[in-house]
Amino acid sequence: MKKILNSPQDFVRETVEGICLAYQGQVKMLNDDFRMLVRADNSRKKDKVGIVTAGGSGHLPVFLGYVGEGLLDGCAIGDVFASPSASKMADLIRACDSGKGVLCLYGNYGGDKMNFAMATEEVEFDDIKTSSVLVTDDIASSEDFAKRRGVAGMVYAFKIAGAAAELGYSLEEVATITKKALENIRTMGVALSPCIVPTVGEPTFTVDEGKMEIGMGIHGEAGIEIADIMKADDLAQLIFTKIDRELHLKSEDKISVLVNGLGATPLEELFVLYRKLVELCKSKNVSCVLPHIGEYATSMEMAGCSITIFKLDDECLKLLEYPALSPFYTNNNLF
Amino acid sequence: MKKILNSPQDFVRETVEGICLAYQGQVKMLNDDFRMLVRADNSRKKDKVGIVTAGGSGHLPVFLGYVGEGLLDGCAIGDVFASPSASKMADLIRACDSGKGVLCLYGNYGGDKMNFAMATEEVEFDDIKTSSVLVTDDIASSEDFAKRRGVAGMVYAFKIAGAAAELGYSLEEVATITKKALENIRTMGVALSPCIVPTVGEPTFTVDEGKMEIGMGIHGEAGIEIADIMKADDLAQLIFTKIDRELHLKSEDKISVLVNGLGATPLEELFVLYRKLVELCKSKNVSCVLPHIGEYATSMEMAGCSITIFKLDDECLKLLEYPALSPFYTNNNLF
Amino acid sequence: MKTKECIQYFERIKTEIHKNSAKLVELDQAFGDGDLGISMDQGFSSVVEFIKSCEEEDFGKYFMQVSKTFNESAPSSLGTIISFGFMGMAKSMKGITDAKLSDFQEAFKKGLENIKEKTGAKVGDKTIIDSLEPAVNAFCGSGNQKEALHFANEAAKNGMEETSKLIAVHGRAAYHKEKTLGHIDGGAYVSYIIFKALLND
Amino acid sequence: MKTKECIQYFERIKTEIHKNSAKLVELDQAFGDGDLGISMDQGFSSVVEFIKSCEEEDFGKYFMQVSKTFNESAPSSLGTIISFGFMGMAKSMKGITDAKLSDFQEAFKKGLENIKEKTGAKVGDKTIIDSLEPAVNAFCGSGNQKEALHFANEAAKNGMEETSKLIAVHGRAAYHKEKTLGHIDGGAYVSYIIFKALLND
Ligand SMILES: Nc1ncnc2c1ncn2[C@@H]1O[C@H](COP(=O)(O)OP(=O)(O)O)[C@@H](O)[C@H]1O
Ligand SMILES: Nc1ncnc2c1ncn2[C@@H]1O[C@H](COP(=O)(O)OP(=O)(O)O)[C@@H](O)[C@H]1O
Ligand SMILES: [Mg+2]
Ligand SMILES: [Mg+2]
Ligand SMILES: [Mg+2]
Ligand SMILES: [Mg+2]
Repeated sequence: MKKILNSPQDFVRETVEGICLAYQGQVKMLNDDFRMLVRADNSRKKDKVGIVTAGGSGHLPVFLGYVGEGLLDGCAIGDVFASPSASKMADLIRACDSGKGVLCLYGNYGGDKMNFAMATEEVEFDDIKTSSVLVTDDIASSEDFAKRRGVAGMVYAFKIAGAAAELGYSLEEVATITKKALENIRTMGVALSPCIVPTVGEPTFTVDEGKMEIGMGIHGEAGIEIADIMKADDLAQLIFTKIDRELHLKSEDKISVLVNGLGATPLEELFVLYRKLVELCKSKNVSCVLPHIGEYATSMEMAGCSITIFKLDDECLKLLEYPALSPFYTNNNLF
Repeated sequence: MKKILNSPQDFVRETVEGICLAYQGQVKMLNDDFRMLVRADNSRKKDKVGIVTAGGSGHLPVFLGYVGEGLLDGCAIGDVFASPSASKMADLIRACDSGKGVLCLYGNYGGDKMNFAMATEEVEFDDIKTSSVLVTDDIASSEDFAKRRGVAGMVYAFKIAGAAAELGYSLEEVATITKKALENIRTMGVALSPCIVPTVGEPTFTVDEGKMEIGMGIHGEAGIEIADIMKADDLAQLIFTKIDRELHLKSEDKISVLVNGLGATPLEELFVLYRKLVELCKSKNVSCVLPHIGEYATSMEMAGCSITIFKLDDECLKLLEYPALSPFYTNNNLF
Repeated sequence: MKTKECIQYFERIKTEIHKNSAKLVELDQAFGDGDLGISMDQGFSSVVEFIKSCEEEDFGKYFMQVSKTFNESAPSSLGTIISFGFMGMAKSMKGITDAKLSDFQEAFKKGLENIKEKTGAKVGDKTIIDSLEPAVNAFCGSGNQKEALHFANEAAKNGMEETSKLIAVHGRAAYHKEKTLGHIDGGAYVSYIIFKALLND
Repeated sequence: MKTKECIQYFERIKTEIHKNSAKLVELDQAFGDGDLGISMDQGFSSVVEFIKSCEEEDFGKYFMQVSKTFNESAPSSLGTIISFGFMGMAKSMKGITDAKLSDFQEAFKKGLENIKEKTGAKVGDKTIIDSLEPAVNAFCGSGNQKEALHFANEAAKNGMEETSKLIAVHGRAAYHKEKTLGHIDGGAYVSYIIFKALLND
């Protein structure tokens, strides 16, 4: 296991401690518990809808990295690739409510869903309004939109919800615009090599030399098919076509593209993909704005990438451009 | 070869084309040549000292990623891990001179050095003043400071030089403060797995399972020793001690730490290292400000990391904090 | 029966789960993420740890705390599903300090109901329900504890085995649809282990 | 001799370099980055490509363009060092359109000098100089071209072989210090190949 860590059991705690030491002015643990992260100014919080998420560790900058201005108010994390418990989520929701309610925005995974169900039921007793929006952007995971997994597209969802809340949208309005955004967000990825959950110590799956797994999930969930490694341009074309089949991009549409590295794939390669995507868009007279290219949602040291396309209307574009600032994310240098 | 690219020969060009398409408003090729990148506003450039660098591809965000406000004015790149030619450097220097001269700031590698020597001689004919500062921060590469390789510490050097130029320092002053900064910057790294130069197609070195190479260079130059993979805390301690032996950190000193991922190492692990480094600093009453944790200087898909320590005086701290903005780097979300 | 007397039952479940941990990992690896053995191990050992020092006499509050403890240490899908079960039991046993068999039978029903309500899963969906529902029904079919557990055990086993003929529609396994045919569901196997441990034959 | 007649010499060097490309990679891999065969291949084939369509008759301007072409396509350490060599030759042959042996002898000396000035390397440092300097000296030791090239070839070979007794102090190999003993320097080997190709025995 080629990892730099102390004991696998301490990995998540030590990661969060490192983050809190690095960005003291910006984030902190809630109740000194490393499983919940909130903004450093959480105690004098703004009069706005709270936005929280939760999920497994091992995906930095997802989830912790998006706690910040114009983004998330808080985040609960579990062990690597595992949900946190309902009580952490409930504590987090309480801490992020300013009276206007809290949006629970998270990926469509069994553990996270069940725990959020338990947590939201729990905070109801305290008269905290919540609304839940599930991210289901991974087109490779199911034909049925509602059954799809949430992957990198959640970064756009965090951005939209965070900006809407900042702009004073009500809980219902934040939920509505986030859902509308998600209806126009699609992702598909490929994995080239596995990753290792520290407590397991060995890869939970393999991808043979010369092969790539198309549509593999960010925890190694099986994809659509195992194919020979293809050229970057062919891969971009393949994913673009699959996504376009659902988003129906047409002349004069505006999109934002997220070319996301899963962990071990060099940044250079992501730009080779982006180059082709722009070419494909040009041929349809679709314009690309505010691209996000880099590691936004990882699976530790997995090699591979995902491509997310976000079809923008005026409202979503405005929200995407709205300032956002966390130690791991800002859009002020992207345009 | 688990890479997402088209032909290895087109890799660098297509990467740069992708970057230029993504960040049109910010950077562009010089003379439509993908081997030279300048700021988009290069034609109406500010009356200030120009800062340029050059080096091999495969290290993103180094070098291209640091062309931006308060950073570099231009950058020339060669093939993966290879210097660009002198004529590109010369064209770049000419394009980045506003009459106040140009600082050539680059890593201490044979090819880059020889080519810059040829280029600066060439632009002398055009009466362009240049000054050259070599980055030699890798303590593992030689006992002799002047013979050391330049690695991740060059990111701090770019930041300092860029800010100084922006603040109106003269060429001599920019060179002096950058050298002073570099005297207080030290780096050491470890590699856990190799990387593959696309045109070569297979790893040029190997690191056995369970082993790490301490002090390995960013192109796979042999390190000090091959050791068993150690705990993160021990690794942090080892590197901190080696660096401290040269920087002589003492009570009330201020430092900035750059924990840099080489490519395949998850962000989580870098924070585990940072956590320990802060602990080590606390025990010496040294304070850590403005940490840089992430992938700042990579070797494609190499697994491993480097730790850079920058001992700050008031001037360097001010310059480090000075705003900087490129598509790949900003410090406005770091404090 | 007092709350204190529950320890032996939980101990038995914990031991049996631990023995089968590798088997559960294997079952979950087929179409899930392979953590089932680990999370169940964690969940039940934390519960045993907790109840050893728990002085609560009210079965309602007792199971509520068991539910929380289990969820805290095993917040995976099945971990949370089982916590929903304990929560249902807690609601049903509120105020009871000396429980009869019929109290437990009622509690098991309520636990099952809560799980079904929260997950939306029903018999035939290839989940823990396929073993749990027949087991709970069988458990309620006798006034004699030994016999009730014996029936439950058998029903749990049959239900578990039946899952190999089903297609998954919930959880990670649902992504694999028809491919899940011929494989036993890990959650159903957990239910089988629990009833086997309770019977302690 | 006219500039046009240089083509055959460059063709021979290009061919010989190409034949030895794997050998050069191997030598450079020991203590360098292993690109020597590739960059030399690129450099000399670009030069051959270029001079085929080059109408320049002034040897000074001709070698200046050769230097630029070589550096553009092979901007590695040794590529740039060789470009410095061509540049020295260019300065020495400015204005000459019909070159005699003595002109070339002078040009080789100036090329060597320029390399030494720019790199700071000298004989004994385990670089190309260890083969190039004795070769250039030998080349200047006869008024007969065939004989001059023969001497040069021998000196280049000896100098190349001698590098295995030396410790590297320049370039990437310098990081390895004593470990470089026993290995032949890749740059010196390139010099040997060049003179071997020029002799064309
Ligand atoms: N929606 C659901 N309803 C009922 N049972 C479910 C549901 N989702 C998962 N399960 C059960 O949980 C088991 C998987 O549990 P677990 O390994 O904890 O899931 P994960 O690791 O995906 O969170 C399945 O075998 C199935 O029996
Ligand atoms: N400073 C120097 N002076 C003279 N020769 C040098 C110097 N540095 C390198 N060389 C020569 O160049 C050869 C390596 O060339 P090359 O592979 O192009 O280097 P790199 O790949 O490191 O840029 C060495 O074998 C040596 O002969
Ligand atoms: Mg799981
Ligand atoms: Mg090289
Ligand atoms: Mg599982
Ligand atoms: Mg080399």
